[in-house]
Amino acid sequence: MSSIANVQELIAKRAASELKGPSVVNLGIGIPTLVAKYVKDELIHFHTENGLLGVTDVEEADPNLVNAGKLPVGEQVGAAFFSSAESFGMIRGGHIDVAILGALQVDETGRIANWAIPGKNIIGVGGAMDLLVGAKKVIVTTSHLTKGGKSKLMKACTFPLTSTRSVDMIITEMAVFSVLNEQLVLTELMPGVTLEQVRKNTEAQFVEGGFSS
Amino acid sequence: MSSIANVQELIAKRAASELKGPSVVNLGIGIPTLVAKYVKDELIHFHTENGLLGVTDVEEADPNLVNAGKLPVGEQVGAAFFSSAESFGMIRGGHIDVAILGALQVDETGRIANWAIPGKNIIGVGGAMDLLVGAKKVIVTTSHLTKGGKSKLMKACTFPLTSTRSVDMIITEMAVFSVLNEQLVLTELMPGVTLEQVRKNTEAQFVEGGFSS
Amino acid sequence: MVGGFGLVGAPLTLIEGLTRKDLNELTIISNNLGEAGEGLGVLLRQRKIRKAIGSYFTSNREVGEAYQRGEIDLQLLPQGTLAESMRAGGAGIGGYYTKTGVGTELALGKEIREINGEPYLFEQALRADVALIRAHKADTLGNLIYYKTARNFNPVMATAADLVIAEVDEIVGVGELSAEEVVTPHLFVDRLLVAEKILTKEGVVYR
Amino acid sequence: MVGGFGLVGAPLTLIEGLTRKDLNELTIISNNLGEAGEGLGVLLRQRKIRKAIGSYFTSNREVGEAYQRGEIDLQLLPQGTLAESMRAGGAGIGGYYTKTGVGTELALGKEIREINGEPYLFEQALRADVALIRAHKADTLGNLIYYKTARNFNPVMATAADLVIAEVDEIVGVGELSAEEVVTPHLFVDRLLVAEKILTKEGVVYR
Repeated sequence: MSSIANVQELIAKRAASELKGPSVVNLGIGIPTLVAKYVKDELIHFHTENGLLGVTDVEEADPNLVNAGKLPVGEQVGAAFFSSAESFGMIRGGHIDVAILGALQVDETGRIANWAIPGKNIIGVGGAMDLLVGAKKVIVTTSHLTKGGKSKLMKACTFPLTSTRSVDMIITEMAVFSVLNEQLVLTELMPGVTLEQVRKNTEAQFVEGGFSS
Repeated sequence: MSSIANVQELIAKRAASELKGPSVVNLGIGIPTLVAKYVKDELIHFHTENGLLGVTDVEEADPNLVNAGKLPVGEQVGAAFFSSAESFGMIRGGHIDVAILGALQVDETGRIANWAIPGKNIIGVGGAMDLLVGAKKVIVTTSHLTKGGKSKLMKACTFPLTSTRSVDMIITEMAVFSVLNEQLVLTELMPGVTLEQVRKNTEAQFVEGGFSS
Repeated sequence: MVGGFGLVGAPLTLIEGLTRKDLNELTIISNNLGEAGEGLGVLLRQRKIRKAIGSYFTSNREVGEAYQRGEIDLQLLPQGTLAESMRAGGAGIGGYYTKTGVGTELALGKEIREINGEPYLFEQALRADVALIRAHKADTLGNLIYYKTARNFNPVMATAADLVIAEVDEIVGVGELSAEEVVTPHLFVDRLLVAEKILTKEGVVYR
Repeated sequence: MVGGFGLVGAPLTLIEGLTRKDLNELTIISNNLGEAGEGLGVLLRQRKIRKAIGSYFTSNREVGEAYQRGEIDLQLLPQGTLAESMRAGGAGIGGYYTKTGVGTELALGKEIREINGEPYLFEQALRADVALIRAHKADTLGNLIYYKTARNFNPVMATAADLVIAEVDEIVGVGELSAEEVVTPHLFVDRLLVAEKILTKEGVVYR
């Protein structure tokens, strides 16, 4: 398999192909941030929870124009700025069509853990819990395995859950899963990956959908 | 006693003299609306709950620039417009220094009834309840007597209360009362009015403060 | 939901559209029901309104008359509670506690909770299937700005309905509204139309 | 309360003032505690902070270290809950119900209520004695407008403290800000000062 960067781009590109305008999309930190550059549809508008609808690629970095990962971004023609209170009103209130998030772990009902690692000094949750309860559709993008080679798609998460809500889709460098009735359904193998490889590298139970490799 | 219009102007003028800048003042419908023209202090800013801080006298009537009584008003230099949700956030949140309200009845603990008359088709409350719980200071301006000659300052209100909160001051064409520890305290006789007249025309029990006529 | 404070900031063209449609048993959430025979007052005369939720029906005396005749249900809320309940509905808040109304007739049947030693009333969020709102300018994406006190309930209603239709004075190109001054970002707005019926000094006219 | 999303939109001049003052045992409500040795991170190193309420302390690894050493109390809230609790505190709402966090570790000890068949968490309002905020321009009355994503928590904090001090790029004359574009009306603002320490592409500098 290719380098980490290549894997991330592969996943981001696949996630981008799920987006159809008109829609409002919130991108999380990490792989999700990479999704934007593969989106050409002008009817797709990116929302960032720190207060901007209409995020674009950065042209000239402005330290006061950043996304939720505090990276410099640009502003689309037709954009709007607003406060954090209004921004999370949009999120909780169901006004975001799609959230693309990263995950540390996914359980076999499609619930994710992406905000805390027991025993580590990571004391932050940010907007992850809000996006999970509020976005109409949630897509998770993540590498299939941890750095240590273990499956991130597990029977049960060992890290604290971000929400009781199951996500709608999981995209890794090996496969794409839909979550139907709190069950993972394999719907697609990524190029060059075999069903056997996915089985071997996935701890979570999953159903094989009618997919094409 | 003079005409109704004169009585109202007298009360409004007296109420105006209570205001000291810098402060933010909300004026109710009726007599309170008349208060503004007696205020010259530029540090007094008028708020109207339908969404404007910086109400002034109307210069040229604009049908889309009105106060809470739907009367045309003007906009001060340095004004700001906002939504009803934000406006009542200001009111409930304690950001209004003084509310001047009308009343149908006042009880002897200083609580008022000003939104409903049993048996009459008056089905409206507007912002009265919000102003009573939120404004730091509430001044009531009202004629001392009903059209039928009965005292509006009563032992107990027969109309439904607007709030359990006592107002801070009551100004009529006969006298000024402060409310201290839920008790009416007569602090001032209006010009030409005797203590005996106030006693005779006031059903509510009140304490005589150290006033000058 | 129908925006406006009386006729000020009310979507008069959209309301007229409603009067021409064969719709009945409507529940209307609006501060008032217009004036007698104007704005939502026309729908009232047509008996298309089953229930109204608002704060000040007094501005149209026909509302009280219809209520006495049993033709309409009314739910009266303090104006701040009306606005806040819509704000909650639009922002994913299920309900909230306010001091407004505690101890009054409008608190009857409502839960009271003490918070930091003071009594508060529980109020539920309000949402609607459709919000008809009035703004000043829209860009073609649906970003909105408002005009003076015609803003009132419109921005909050824009957040609290499944379908949001905005009637505006003018539709401008994308980029003509400053990103800093947009009041209602386009994600809240589903449809736009240009107002044909407007409020002027001479009353309601077709333009 | 201290505005900003990390250093973006943080009142850096006011924070520096705090570092020079003999204040201790502070409770800070802010999304983050700055970065290591920058912004509120300086106050942390000075051990002036007893407790912090925020959503993302991860951006300053020294927060976690201080927490492990028992030098600081932390209250972690989802970012939307942090913002909404301040909004409630500023708007006279005692508490509210949100779905965010239901069923997670952050819901431990919090009341759950079912509304329309779905579980919600009760969250209390947040208020502060003082809010230090950052805006772009103020007029001399105290009306404020903001700059791009430096807006973030600043407008909501402006509503939720007894004393609100705003640090701005520029103070302009009354009338220079349009009444339609003011984001924070002057009734929320008590004091103004012009920023001396600002965030640039090259980091935090004196201007």
